[in-house]
Amino acid sequence: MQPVATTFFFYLLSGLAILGGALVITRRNPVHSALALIMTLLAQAGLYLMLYAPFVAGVQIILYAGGIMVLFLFVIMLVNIEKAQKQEQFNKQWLVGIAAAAALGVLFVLVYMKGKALFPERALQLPEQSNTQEIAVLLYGQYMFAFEIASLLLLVAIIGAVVMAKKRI
Amino acid sequence: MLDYIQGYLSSNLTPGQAGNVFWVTVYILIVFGGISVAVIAMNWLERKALAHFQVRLGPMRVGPHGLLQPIADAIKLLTKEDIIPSGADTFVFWIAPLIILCAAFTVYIVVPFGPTHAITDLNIGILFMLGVASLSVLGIVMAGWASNSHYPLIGALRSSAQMVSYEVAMGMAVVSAILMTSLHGLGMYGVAAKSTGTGTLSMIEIVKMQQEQQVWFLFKFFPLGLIAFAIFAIAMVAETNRAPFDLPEAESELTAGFHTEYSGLRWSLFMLGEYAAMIAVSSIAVTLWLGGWMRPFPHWLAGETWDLVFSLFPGLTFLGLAAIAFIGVARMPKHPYFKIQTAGLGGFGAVLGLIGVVLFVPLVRDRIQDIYWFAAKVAVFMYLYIWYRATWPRYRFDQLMKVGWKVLLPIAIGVLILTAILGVVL
Amino acid sequence: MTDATKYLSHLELGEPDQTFLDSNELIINMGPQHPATHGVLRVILKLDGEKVLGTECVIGYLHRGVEKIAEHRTYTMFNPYVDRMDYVAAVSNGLGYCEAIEKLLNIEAPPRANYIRVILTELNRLASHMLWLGTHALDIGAMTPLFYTFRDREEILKIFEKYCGARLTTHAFRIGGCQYETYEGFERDVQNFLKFVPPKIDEYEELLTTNRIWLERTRGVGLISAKDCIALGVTGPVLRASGVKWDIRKAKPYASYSDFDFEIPTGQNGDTYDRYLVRMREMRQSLRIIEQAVGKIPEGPIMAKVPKVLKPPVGEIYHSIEAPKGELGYFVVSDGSTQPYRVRVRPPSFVNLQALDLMVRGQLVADVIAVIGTLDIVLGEVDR
Amino acid sequence: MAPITTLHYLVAAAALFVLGVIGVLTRRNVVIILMSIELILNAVNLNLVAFSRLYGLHGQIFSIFVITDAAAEAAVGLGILIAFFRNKETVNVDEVDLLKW
Repeated sequence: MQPVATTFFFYLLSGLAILGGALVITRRNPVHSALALIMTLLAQAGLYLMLYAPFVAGVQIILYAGGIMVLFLFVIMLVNIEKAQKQEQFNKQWLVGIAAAAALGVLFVLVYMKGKALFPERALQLPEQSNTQEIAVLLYGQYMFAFEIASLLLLVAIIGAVVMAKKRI
Repeated sequence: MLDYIQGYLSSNLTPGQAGNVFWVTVYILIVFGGISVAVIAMNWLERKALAHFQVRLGPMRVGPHGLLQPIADAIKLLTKEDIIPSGADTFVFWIAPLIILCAAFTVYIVVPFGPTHAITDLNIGILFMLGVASLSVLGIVMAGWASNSHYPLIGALRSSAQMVSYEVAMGMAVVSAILMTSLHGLGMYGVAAKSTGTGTLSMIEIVKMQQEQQVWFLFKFFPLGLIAFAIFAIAMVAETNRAPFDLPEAESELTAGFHTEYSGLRWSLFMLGEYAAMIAVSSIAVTLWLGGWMRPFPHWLAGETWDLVFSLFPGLTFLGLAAIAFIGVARMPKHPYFKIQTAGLGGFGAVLGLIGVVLFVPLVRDRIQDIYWFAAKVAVFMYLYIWYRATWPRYRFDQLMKVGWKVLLPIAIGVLILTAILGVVL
Repeated sequence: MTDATKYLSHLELGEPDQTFLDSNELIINMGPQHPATHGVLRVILKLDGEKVLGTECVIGYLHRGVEKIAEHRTYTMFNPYVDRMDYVAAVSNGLGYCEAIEKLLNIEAPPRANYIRVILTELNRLASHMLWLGTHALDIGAMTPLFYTFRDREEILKIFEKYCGARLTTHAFRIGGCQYETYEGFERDVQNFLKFVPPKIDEYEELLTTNRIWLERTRGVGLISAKDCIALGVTGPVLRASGVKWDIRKAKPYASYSDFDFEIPTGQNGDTYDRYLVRMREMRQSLRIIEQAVGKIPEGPIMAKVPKVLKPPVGEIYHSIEAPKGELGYFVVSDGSTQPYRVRVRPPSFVNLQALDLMVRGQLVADVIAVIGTLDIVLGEVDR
Repeated sequence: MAPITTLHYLVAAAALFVLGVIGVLTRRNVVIILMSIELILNAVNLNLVAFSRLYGLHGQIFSIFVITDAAAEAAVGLGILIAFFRNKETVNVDEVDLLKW
């Protein structure tokens, strides 16, 4: 499929993603933050589609937006946010934090400016129609061990979450 | 322009695949409009069918046999006052129904109404459908939370827990169907097909695989496909919050669950989303197990003659509906609005009949019959939804979870493993 | 929520906590406007998630002071008021009141009147149970039985209408007998009804009795032991479902119940399913009673000799009958004047409602609905 | 407009990353800090997928693992948050000043 209006969609989606990110860190109400984060995640799924990575986009939607964010919303509803909303939102070292982050940003910009040559203009012609199949071959071939470890990690996370969140086991 | 149309009509790709912006737009409009009409029709049908199950007549006043009732309802809902409770989080309250609606409608991008009748054919089709459908949980949670009231909150918690749990069993059932796309093996009629090696997630490819293997996945590896389908059929009812799994909006317990505080337009958006989601999951079931757009017995009753016979069905259906309308005209009782009702029903029947006649034109007939068979299969599921609702009491929350986690999930995993083993052995 | 807390004395509610994941207390008002509380009952629920930690019933939304009204009406004038208590079983209420006053006056209704009374009362029991079944099933989520039972209850109401002109608050009986002679074709109507109804009851049972979801929703839900029932004074099908064979029609026969052969269905477990079965069997037993009665209504007067102005001797009387919902008792004190000094009604719904808290503690919200349904309360009778 | 190159994606990812870092460093609310971590992980994912356009599918595989990791992290993080909230009745990180409670 030939992408249509790539430039426009790139700016739209990345703009939405960054706007969402900015909203996430500035909102007083965590539910609004979560909404903004969902917007970011969906916009990113769009970016993945533009990068010929439909499977990652699908995983992003089903796992991130549909799974993790539901978990977040659940927890936000369970903890009392009203009290936290009335309190100070930023910690005392916020100025230092912003300065550090800005320094990091400047570092990125410098790296990208200096190393522009490192990122060639060329792009591989990734087969979009068989993206899932190729990922499957890699995942169950070369990355089999990592895949199994990931399942173990998830199991540990499940048990850990249950142990910590449940009152009486 | 003409080239565009010509170019499309001769194409054997979906508009999205062909990258044809004009046709994509047209298709989006047709599909979304069609789904909206289907939702309205479903609304009327549900009320009528449910009423007849329950020895009532259902809507009879607005239009002949209440045919205009959904429109009257829509007008009522649109003109109603839109109440936002004090203490509600206005923005979230406002956006929640839109999320549900968007999630329910976005799914239709990949629904294959026919080999070329889909908006697009994504490589991750089924994954996309499940993912986007699961986004409606977000809307429900937000609606319940934003209402700032206990009943909606409990409804939202119930519903999100329920949808997340049943998605697991549903996903397992879907995976076993996807596994079948790559496996050869024996169908119900003992027809062996050649192995294709790799499977697929694309909705259109899944149906094509069923065509190639000459079996609906419902009958493949005989009991296994059926069990997986049954699990999906149960989970999809739970997924769409319908009876007997309608706890999130359990009328007698939580008044209306997560949309208790909603009124007017926003409430109607919830309803629109719910019905659209019902049609969406039914079309997943049809695509995965019931051969999608394939007509019944494509191989057993193959050949020119049978093709012709089956391609007459769409037209005959519409003529039949027209006949029913005309019987209604003939039996119209003499009440004050007798004349206008007769004219209305007669006109409706005439339109149906005209559509029926148009559907007999060979060119239209060939293009339309895929969509017809797909819609017919979905309609069966819609009827089942109504039937369930009329027959069964409601589950309790813990029982619902028990069914989801302790019954459906183990069976689904077992079916998945057996399918994989059978696929390798056979 | 704030005004609810003042009722919560016995819920042992400490400082209400704002969170509810951990510190449990979620207080909800179920009712007074709620689809499943059968009227204007308000139940304050203390929940831990979905688990019920305690309930508190707030009643009185339908209080009309029926007992007080009695003190300013003559005995005859008060008769129609009792119909307004349990409005779905008005005939039973009237029967209890009339018999109580008759006892006070030391008169006895003639046998023909008694037979008519039994037939109508049993028809009314059927009507009441049908209404209960429909609404109970609706509460548990089965919509359809409601419409079936209402369709069939209609036939009973038609008989009432033909007999005395009213369908719901019938005021069918008078002190000393019946006001109206049976109409032409009364027996035929009743016999037609007897033929019409058993297949319908089979139909309800087909929909529910072996339905898996129904079984899961009702078995082991709202358990109450016979001991607790007796301690709380719970009567009627609820008591019988717990295994106590107590039915005033057999224990202290009134009207002409001693003439008829019928059984008292009982359950063993005292759960919602047993109560359902008991009521279903009771419906069939009622049909049996009607069948026996309608064939042999004796000839004779329908009214005993009753003075124009009722002036019972000074004294008091307690008379109870088996209403569809349990023991319906009237305690009447006479000071010798034309008006009762005091009338106290022992309404079965009111007493049975006490058991709600015991039955739902530790169960889920959905069970509260099922239990309210299975107690078969009528708020008109609870609040009086 | 200029065609979209890998660099464009990298800049967008960098912006998201910085936003995430700001969130982690300045906010007090644990929930929002966890969300900011998600932002950072997403920025990394975007980079990985963008690079996979240049060097093959391995970046996509890695981003799938990152998403898995994010799921595990969110589950454990929120579990800790709930346990923490139950004991301290607060969701602010700077009030977590005990190693044991």
